Amino acid sequence: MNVGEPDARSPLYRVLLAVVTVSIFLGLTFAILSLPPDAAGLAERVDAELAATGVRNSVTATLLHFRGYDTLLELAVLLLALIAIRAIRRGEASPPRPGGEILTVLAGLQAPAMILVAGYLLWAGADAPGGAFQAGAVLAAAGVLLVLAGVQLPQRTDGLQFRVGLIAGLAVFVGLGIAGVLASSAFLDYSRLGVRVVTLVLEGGAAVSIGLVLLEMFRSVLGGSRAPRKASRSMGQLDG
Amino acid sequence: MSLAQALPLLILASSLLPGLVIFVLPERSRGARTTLNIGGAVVKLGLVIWMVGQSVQGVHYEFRASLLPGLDMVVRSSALGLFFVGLSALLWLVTTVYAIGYLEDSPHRSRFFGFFSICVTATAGAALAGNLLTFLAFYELLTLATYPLVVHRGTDEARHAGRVYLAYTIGGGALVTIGTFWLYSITGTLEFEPGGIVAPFVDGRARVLSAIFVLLVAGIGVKAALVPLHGWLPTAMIAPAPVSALLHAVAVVKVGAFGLIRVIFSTYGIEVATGLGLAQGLAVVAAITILFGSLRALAQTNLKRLLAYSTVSQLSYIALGVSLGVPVAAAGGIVHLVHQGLMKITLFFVAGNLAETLGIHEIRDMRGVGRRMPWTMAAFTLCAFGMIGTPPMAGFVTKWYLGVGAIEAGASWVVWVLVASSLLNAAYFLPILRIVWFDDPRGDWPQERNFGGAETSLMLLLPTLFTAAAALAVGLFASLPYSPLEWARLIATRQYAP
Amino acid sequence: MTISVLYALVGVALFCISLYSVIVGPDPLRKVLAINVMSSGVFLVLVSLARRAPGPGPDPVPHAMVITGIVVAVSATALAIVLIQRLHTAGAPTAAEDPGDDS
Amino acid sequence: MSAADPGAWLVWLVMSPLIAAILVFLVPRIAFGIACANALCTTALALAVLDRVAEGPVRYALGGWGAPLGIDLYADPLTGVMLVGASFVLLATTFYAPGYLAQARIDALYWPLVLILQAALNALFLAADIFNIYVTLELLGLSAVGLVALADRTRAIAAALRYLLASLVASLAYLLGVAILYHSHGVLDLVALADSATGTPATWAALGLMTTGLAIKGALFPMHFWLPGAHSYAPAPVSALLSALVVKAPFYVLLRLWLGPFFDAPPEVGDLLGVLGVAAIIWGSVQALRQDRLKLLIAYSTVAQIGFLFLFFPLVKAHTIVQGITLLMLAHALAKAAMFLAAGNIIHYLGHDRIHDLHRVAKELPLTLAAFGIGGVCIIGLPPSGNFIAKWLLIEAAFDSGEWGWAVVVVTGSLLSAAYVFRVIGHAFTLDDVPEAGNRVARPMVWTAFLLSLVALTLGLFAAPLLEVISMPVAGTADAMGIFP
Repeated sequence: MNVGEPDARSPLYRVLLAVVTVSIFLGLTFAILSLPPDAAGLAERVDAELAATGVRNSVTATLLHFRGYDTLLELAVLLLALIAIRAIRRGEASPPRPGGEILTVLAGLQAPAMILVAGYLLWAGADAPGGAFQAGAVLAAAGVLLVLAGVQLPQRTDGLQFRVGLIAGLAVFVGLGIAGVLASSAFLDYSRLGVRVVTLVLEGGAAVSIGLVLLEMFRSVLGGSRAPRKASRSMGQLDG
Repeated sequence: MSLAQALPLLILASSLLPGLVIFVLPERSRGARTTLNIGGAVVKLGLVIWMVGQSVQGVHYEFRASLLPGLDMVVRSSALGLFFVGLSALLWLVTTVYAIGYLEDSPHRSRFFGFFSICVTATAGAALAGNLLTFLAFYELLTLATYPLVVHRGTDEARHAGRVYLAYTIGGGALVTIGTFWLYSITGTLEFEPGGIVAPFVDGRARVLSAIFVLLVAGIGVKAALVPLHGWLPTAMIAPAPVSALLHAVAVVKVGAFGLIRVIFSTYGIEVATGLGLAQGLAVVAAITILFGSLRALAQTNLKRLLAYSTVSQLSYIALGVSLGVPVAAAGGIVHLVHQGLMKITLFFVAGNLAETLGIHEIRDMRGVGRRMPWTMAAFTLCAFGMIGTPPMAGFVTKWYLGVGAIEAGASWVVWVLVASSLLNAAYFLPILRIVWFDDPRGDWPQERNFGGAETSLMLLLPTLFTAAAALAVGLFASLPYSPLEWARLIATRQYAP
Repeated sequence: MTISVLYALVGVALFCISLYSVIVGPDPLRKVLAINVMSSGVFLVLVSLARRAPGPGPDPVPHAMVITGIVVAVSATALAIVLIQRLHTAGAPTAAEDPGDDS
Repeated sequence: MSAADPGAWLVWLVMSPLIAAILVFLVPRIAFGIACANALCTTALALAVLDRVAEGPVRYALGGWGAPLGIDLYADPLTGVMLVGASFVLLATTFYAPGYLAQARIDALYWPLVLILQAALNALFLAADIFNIYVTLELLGLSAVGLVALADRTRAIAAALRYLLASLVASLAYLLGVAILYHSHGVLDLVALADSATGTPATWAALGLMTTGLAIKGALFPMHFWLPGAHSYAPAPVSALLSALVVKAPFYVLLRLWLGPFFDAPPEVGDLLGVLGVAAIIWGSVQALRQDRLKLLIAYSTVAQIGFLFLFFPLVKAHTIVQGITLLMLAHALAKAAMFLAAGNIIHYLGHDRIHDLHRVAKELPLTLAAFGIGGVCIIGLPPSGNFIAKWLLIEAAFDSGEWGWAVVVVTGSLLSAAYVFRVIGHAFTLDDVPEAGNRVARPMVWTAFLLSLVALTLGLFAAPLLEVISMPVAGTADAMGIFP
């Protein structure tokens, strides 16, 4: 399995490649040094429009409002990756690893705290650094901790509720986008929906999905995910 | 859409639609297939005759569909086009009857007749084409539709023949395509006009236009079997006899010869072609081809291969005639479309009859066959003499006009070519006639089949006799009004009209 | 040359180094790691140059892009790793397996 | 927004497949129904958009912010044609898939994956923002990889991994280019970039990075190494989608960039890309001739056909080039999809696709062979196929710009393709009709392949109106494709 076509081992090939990469580096260096010393980019425009978003943190505003469409698509990427992984694994399951007594207890104590932190990050994200992604990551981390510690999580990962959780972020984005259409005039335009609330809902949905998806990915990589085989078979019949 | 637009399309449809229906017919439904075949052929012939009749009274039929901005697909009635489409429609009817008899119970008949009909559609399309692009389109379609017929038998030999056929024709098609593109980039139009379209662009572009001419002639010359592009023709002999008849008399080589006429008369115009010295060049190539084909024919022992090389030779009379640059010769060349068609199709029918009835393929097996199959061999004899060019057969008329034209054009060397080729024709046909009529029949034929009283199946015999009679008639009554010759002379003189 | 430009150059360096090892790296897992380093390099270029914006904070748009990019990178990495795992469990393609069949 | 608002159509072209994907993921039972509904709906929308953009490009500001701060959706004739082509091919595969999936025992997760793939395609065609393009490219790439891996066989998995790694490296090169462009011009919107892009070192660095990345994703020789495996080992409907659409998407982005910000790129770069295109045509065709498996042959033919597309760059300033390339993308998409679907039927029937053992196909699967043959005839570019018109325009462009070497390349490439197409057809005409029957091929599978090939063949007859639409104000300038609203 080799991305490079010719024999990657041959020294001559390596030398040539090294020369190429170095020259790429030099070229890019030249390009970057030639950039104007100070470029405003879109910063001023962002500041100017920030008020309209009801969010004080300009990064969050960019993510959820100015470039919300990107975020929507990127939630789709997350979901997509998970679907692809499930399709590939066809659910080879490995038994949950036995965790030590203490580890289990400590993890059980720590997880709620982490979930609390996630909630805080979510709330603070509107005004300070933080937001859905950070929160989602912490959620996932909590889950990962529990899995590693051998705490039994609900194994039915193909149940409807679970799937709803997985798609929540994307669904909320699409739903609110269309709501924006109905309410005012543009897709993803929340100006008439109460931006503050919208922001929270979006962040919440995104955080939940991101946390669950990341956790699911981790468990798949562990080979820990159960039942997709059954799931895929039950799906497999529908168009048979 | 008015009738004037619809009629050309109807003529195409009359063979295309039956073909498409035949594809989906199951093998056993013979009746339906035969009805469709014959019906389609008859309808086509009727439509063509009617169109001819109307055009004589000056009605003009044309259908135009824009393909690109400034570039149309055009099918329309023109004197030359009608001349050719009439020939192909008639011969298609005959060949269909013959093919039905010939392929009585061989496999894949639906497939065969399907592609067969598409071939004829392509031929009619090429005949009625109103510009070079349309001609090119049908030219390619013809290539594709003929391929399955060549490989029809499915043997390795047949597939090899198919590969050779494609290699030649697709390559030729590519040359024509480049030439067409190039010409279009200069003239901005591709319409077929009586005087040609390139005349206004000649000054300063002589060399480019000559190059394009070479491309076009070389590309079309593949199908017209000009030496050295004739290699596919003898190889394709492997195909069933009706296909050979189609290749040699009705469709492929004829479209090639017809294409040469179109390039010289309707695209370049004879003045330009002669002015640039291109026509003369073509004439030389044609002359070489005539002699070369006859010489190769001499060496053949297999009947169909011999006929194939004789086709190579005979076809070039057409190219020779139109490239001599005088109306008389042009008329001779154009009318040879019909003459060669009738004579050669008869000869191939005969070859087919021999193969089907007695299993004869080699010439040496034909000893005394004249007594076993007198009618068939009578037809063969007539057309053999025609090929040699003895009066009053059609072939004589052609050669006479060519000779007169050559002298008019001051190219007396052509006369010697004609004489030489006639001698060669005699040299390879007369021995056959001798062993056919005067040798004692060998006791048993390879695989003899019995057809009761008749010497062979009537489905095979009648078409043969019909075409032979026609070949005799066009020679005998050449000077009557509406005879092919008169028609050809009309077309030819029109090319030279100021 | 300001500090942000220096960081950007470091990012470019990371990009090139890992490009080299992506191509020569024999083991797919190593390629995946290299690709991750590569993306870090690109992100570094994005955020560090954002610092050149006059005014209080950096230009937020590149930061948003980076966050999006990170999520994409994570998803892709997970997919790649699962594929590699599957390749390992399945072993090398066997002669019995016909590329023509069932594909 | 009312249904009459064309902007809304653009949004729905992305959202309809996305929503469908969510629903299918939640309730797998209804997958096929949802997929059909979505396919029909998007086809209608795409046709509507194509009809609308004839009057002029359409822009839609998402969230009402508007570029350069926000993200816009943008559609012009080029977009319209791509959308229509994509929706046609997807419509065909949607009806084709069930029979194939059932037989090949392929996981039903095919449906959400393919729906997201469609969303990604439409989003990419409608994107006007270079970072948004990056996201859509990733969405597209990952869904494609997932679909390839569905053919649950080691070779397929290996091909998928190779495809994924190549496409990730490519995306990162593209993204670095985006970073440099943004930091030198301070905008992401294609139009704004086209306005402000000047021949600075930064611009050329971005040109190099983005073009290379997209060329890898677009499988330009010699960066095509990932394509044959991925396209041939994938399930047949997936192969059709990949070869017909997915591989065109990065090229489409290249088109956008080169008609916009990079329009004044140094001609040497264009010539280099053209030369690589020529190499692709020759190498791909020769490899196709040497394959003994049908699907690999078709995959290599795709490598060769991509070479034709890259002839765009040396001729970028020529008059008819954009029309020609656009038409070529559409025509190749239809024809190649038909060929892969036909190959799928053959595999389904025979259980293999060894070219030397294609006996009986001509007899048992006439329509399928016809589909393959007609598709092949289109690929060769014989009239009246759309490819013929497209190649005609290419050659015209070559003659216009006086570099008719490219014209010779086009014709030679067509000859080579004729060689490998007829190599297959020749093997289908064989004597031995062994009585043993293969697996029955479901009717929809046969007819979708056949009808698709017919559409491809007759495309040339409808080309004129299509070209009317594509031809935009002053051809040969940056707004030739109406990149500027």
